[in-house]
Amino acid sequence: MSEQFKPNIVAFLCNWCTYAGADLAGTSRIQYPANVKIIRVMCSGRVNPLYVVNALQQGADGVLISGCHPGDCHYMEGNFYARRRLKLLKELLEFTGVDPRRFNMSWVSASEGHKWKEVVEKAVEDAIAAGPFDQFRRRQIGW
Amino acid sequence: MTEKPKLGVYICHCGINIAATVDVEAVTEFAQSLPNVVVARNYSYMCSDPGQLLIKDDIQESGLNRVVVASCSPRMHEPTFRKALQEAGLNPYYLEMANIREQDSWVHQDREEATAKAKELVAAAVAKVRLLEPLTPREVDAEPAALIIGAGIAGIQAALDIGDAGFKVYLVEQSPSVGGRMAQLDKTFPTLDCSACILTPKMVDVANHPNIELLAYSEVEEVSGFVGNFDVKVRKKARYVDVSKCTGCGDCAEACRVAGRFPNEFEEGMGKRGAIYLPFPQAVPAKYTIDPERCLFLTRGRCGKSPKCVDACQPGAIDFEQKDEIVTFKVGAIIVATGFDVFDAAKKPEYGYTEFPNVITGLEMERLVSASGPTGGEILVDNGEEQIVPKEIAFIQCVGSRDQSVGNEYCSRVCCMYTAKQAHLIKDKIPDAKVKVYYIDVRAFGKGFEEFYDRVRREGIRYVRGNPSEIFKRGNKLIVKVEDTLTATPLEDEFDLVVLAVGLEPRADDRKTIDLLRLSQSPDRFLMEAHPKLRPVDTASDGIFLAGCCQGPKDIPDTVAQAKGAAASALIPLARGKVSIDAQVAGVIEDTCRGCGFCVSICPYTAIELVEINRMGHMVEVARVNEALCKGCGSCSAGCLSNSIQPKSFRDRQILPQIAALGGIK
Amino acid sequence: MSAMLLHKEKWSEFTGKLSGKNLWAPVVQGEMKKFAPVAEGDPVNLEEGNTTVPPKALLFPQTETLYRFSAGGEELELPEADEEIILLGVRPCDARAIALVENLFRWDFDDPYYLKRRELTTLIGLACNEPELNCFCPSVGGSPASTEGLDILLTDLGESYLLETITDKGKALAEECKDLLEEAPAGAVEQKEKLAQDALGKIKWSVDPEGIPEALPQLWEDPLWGRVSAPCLGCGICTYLCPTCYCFDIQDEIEGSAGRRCRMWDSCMFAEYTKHTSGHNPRPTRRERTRNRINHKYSYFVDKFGVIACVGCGRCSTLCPVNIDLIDILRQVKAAQ
Amino acid sequence: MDLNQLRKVAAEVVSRDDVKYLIGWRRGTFGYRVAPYFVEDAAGVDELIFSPLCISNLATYLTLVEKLPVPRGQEPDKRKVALLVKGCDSRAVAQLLVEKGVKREEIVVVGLPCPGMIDRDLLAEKYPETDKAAELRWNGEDFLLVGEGEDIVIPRAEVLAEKCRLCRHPNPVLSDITVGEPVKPWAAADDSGVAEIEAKGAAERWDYWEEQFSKCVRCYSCKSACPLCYCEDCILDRLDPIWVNRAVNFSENTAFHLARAFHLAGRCVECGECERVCPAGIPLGKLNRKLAQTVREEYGFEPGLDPEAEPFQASYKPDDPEEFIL
Repeated sequence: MSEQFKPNIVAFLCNWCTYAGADLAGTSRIQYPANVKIIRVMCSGRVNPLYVVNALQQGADGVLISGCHPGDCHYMEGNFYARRRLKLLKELLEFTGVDPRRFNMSWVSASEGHKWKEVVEKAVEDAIAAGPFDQFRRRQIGW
Repeated sequence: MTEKPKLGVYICHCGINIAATVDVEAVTEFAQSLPNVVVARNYSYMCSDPGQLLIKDDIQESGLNRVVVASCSPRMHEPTFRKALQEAGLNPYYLEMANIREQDSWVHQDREEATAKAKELVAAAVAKVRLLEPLTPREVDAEPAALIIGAGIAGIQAALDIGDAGFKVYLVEQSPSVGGRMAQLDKTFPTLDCSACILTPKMVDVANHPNIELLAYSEVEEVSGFVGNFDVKVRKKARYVDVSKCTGCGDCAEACRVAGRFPNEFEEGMGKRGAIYLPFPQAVPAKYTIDPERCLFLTRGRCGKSPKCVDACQPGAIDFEQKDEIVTFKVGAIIVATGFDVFDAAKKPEYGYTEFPNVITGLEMERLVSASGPTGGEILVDNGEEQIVPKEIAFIQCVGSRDQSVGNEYCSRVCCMYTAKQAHLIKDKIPDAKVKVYYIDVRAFGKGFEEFYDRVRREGIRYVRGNPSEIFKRGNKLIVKVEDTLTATPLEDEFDLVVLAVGLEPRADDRKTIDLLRLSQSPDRFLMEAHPKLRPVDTASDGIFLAGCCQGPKDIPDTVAQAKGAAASALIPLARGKVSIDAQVAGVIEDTCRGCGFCVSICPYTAIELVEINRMGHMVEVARVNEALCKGCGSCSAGCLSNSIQPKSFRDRQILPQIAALGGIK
Repeated sequence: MSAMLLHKEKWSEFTGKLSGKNLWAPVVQGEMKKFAPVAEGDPVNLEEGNTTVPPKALLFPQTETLYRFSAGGEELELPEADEEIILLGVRPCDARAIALVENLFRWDFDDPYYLKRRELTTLIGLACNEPELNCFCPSVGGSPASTEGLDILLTDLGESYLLETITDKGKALAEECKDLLEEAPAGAVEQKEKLAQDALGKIKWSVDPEGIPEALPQLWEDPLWGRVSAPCLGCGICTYLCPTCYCFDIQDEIEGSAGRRCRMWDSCMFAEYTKHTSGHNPRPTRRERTRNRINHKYSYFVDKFGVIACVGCGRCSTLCPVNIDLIDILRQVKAAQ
Repeated sequence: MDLNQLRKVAAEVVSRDDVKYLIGWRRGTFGYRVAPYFVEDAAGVDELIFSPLCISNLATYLTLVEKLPVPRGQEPDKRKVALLVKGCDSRAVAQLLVEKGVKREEIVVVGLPCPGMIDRDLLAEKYPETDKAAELRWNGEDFLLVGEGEDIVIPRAEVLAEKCRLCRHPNPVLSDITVGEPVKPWAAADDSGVAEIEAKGAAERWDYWEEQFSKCVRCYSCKSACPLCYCEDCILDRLDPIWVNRAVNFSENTAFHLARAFHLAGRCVECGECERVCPAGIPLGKLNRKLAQTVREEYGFEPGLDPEAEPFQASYKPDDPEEFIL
């Protein structure tokens, strides 16, 4: 099954660094797997950690959050808040038995098109290893 | 508000950029099936006039009230399509874009996968756009003044342009004099104009310009606010000289107990200065400065019976009590023109720069050939035994450029030409000199460059294609070990002088500027422009512009051109007198706000405060956003337990449906 | 009513036989006892009193899809008919509650969902020989061996169960199991009567509801409501876990362009229960909500259906985290009268 | 515990003009029950108790009591609320102060050093509850069940509540008046409950919580009883947007519990009320304590100790852990 399995990964990227980095990867024609679908937010600090829970519930097999490197946040501090909050969420998910490979977070700057590719590849690889996350699906609820 | 959403979805082919990988017909058909979608079309170039017209016509004829454009990155064309909506009478914020080029067709090859992904991205945009709200950008007054950081040729030119346009300029320069790197140069390529002759008048102009306030020997300490309304704090460092009294006569420098003891930065360490000094004779302002780290009185508390400079100074300008002074002001725009550092040749130990006094850098060569330089323009070098006039001279190109081993992948753009110029100047001064240039490629791409390169070669300068591997000493000669790659001949050539054509690097203190203004860096570590082609002088932050080599290596004409461009851009808010505040700011839902103040703690812009309101007869505190200060980052929102503070266009109720759509819920 | 005997050594066979017909019985899951499907040989817990969640949840599920719909679709998709279900080990109070609640679902409108399920359900009760600490069924018209609402009543006689069929449905089921049953010997019924009588004597709490339905409207503004509701946390324990509470909310759950309309338990103890769109809440505090809970059970329901909507199971008092005790409230009501 | 002294202090407090009422405990109606008790006048103090059964956290009522609309022309009642707090309860008060859930001038805090509380379920297993309200006392290290005939000594270890085994702050961290002598903090036990789960594999952990969350009936008692869950309009109840559907099933229950635990990360003071009140016996405290442990061990922060502290999730340090970031 895992050979067939194409995980669905929802990514939240900050507008200024990683989204721009992903655009750069595009401009540079860097090829990477098509499983990661991006939601643009202005700052990684905007990502409510409960989005991760929601994404997993609504059909994602993995979630990726990426923002500016520490110190490079366009809004000065947003990524620091994101880091603290998402660490807590990660701990909580792990504690409740969610495969830690379903959640990845990275710092990718606007110039790191290659790093973005690597991060995507890692997230996809991880999600494949973790397998489909059907147990938690809202959709799986029958009548 | 509760009008039923009527969506138009437009899928761009972008020529074949998208259409070659994404089945745009299939995506269009899919979009048509999504709820509330009234029109779905695809077109070769949505951003073109006819493309935009499609949208405008549909808005007017089919009564569309929401638009999704699936095309390139919103970072590229969001403003374009917003404008199209506006022109058709629709609120510009009723737009959502699906990035199916940079983040889909360009990064995937499998047509099926790329098409499937495009569908999901479109579905997510459709899910979000239905819930978007109309927004109106607000306008606030712009402060009719500009801050320019760095007074090299870029900063000087920008300051003059803005000042001439009639606006106040604060020109801040870290060192005691304006002029920057250009002041250190002798002649400029390819015209061989005297650098000082063309620069000095401009230096004087900035000092005398009624609209320009020159803050030399000063550093920007803090910048807050936003385009049109930056608050700036500058530290004017103490010169220990009262500039209103100093006449620039130089008696003090002569008298200084430690005169001539310290390397002069302006002369690249080849000349000497004392503790009180003028960096160079044409310095502007022509005021002396005491180096607090060198001055005996300032470091030890005493200097003989009394400091000699004090005794020598007739007008009594020396003031050891002087303190740093903090100046604050408001500006509407900022230009960063902080310049560059030259590559540190010590990082290429094989060239023996630190070992052999007759291995020098290009910039040192500039001082050596300059009539105002440490040798008065006479080319004299120390071969380890004696001062000689070198007869055999080598130039090595690309030192610290195009060199991954030192982390600089880029071409510094000026070294080929300054090498040719210096070779010419040597030939001029020492006609019997034999000059060889070791190069990888010669890049003579500018106006008059190729012609100049030809001329220099005709003058007998020999160009050898090869990247020297080592310089060592044999007798009193320097040996350059190199392979001539055109003839595949290993060579060991003898020289009296080797000039390393060092490249340009980002300034070591750029980090400070980056932190100060929240700028980004490109992969080459130079400051990053908003778009490499279309917004080369803008930064990602509105109202902050780049000029000169801080953005990347460039020659003087390019620097001046960019400075003029930055000045023109900075003048836009100044001349308009108003700036638009992005409408995508945070708003508070007061009914559910708990008044906990988490958002207040989080906000990096102090844009949120707690205010007391009457809630059913109880005075309670709730958060309130100052929209002029809010940048819409949304960090407050993710930290709000009751989700009562929400960035417009990025509300939870707008993002959660996106998540659902990407999760596969249509 | 006919009485038969089910020897305990036949128990496993008995449950095995019933398990083919979708058998549910009390099982212990951690600290919680609840009805769950059982197969032959699965442990069934008949020892200790009531399940935490009453068996009402099987007839009136906490979340129930009424129908599904999709945008632009003309047709509503209705749920498939449930299958038959046998509930084994239902306590008489819970069975009585099911009978009481039926009043509501048959009232101004026959609720097809509930009634269909009721029709498909066979209730096999178990008389309480050892009532629990907070039981007070006799005070509200029940008894430890009440048969109201049941199809079959079992009574533990030690070595065997006395099996009494109460309804035709019960008789039919007993008929199907007749090879596991034997004729009840003489005295078995008497023994059961005796156990029921003994059980009555073991019940600690009692309150005479006489006059309470009439008194409650008079005590509308009595300070007792402020007093008894002060510690209330406003949670849903007392109502969700009450066998006679049946309040529900109807919500649409949308997923993209499709969705379902569902009915789910609601609780009058929640602030949102009566909150209007305007923000106004006619029951703004826990005082009004507590008052409503008691009034509903002991006055409104009585007005409408002539019976108190409380079966004396004691769950609300036992499970309340802040010791809001129904008997205590009723006593205060009587005292205030 | 000298109840007379407590009652004397309480009488003084409730007699003050600027005090509306005092929230304490009184003996329950049966068994080992204890009820929160609102004392409005000095006459009411005789029923006040403080015993090893007073496990509930009264700080919850500071935000639970509804603020009714004030009729035009009238002033809201601005008198203070007094309450009795144990160590853990006082941490809830401190955290409420941090996040402005209450203001210092709105409350009078009567601190009670706490020698440890009894887990009612553990006690009832050994000595079943009866219809009589039992009296429990501290007896040196142990507890004493006051009988009609003779008293029974119950060893501390047998019935001590889990949160008390793990307690690091038995003495109130803030109070206006303290009744009784400070107790000597005992060595907090290792959190074996959390460690046990951490020792499991991911799949096993998932199965464990799947079973737990499946039991949830969404009565919201965990939310209601928590002194720090007090948004008037909880996002988990909202219909726009919907974070968690009202439907009760494993998926929604899990989302609900993850959100609840997450919202308490860096705020939870480990008073254990969520777990105590849960009728389904879901070990909710473990979720909270796991996060509290992370916050304590990896960030060196413990909420509810300093009413002036920066709210944990609304602050950061440049060198916060980030080993998990790619």
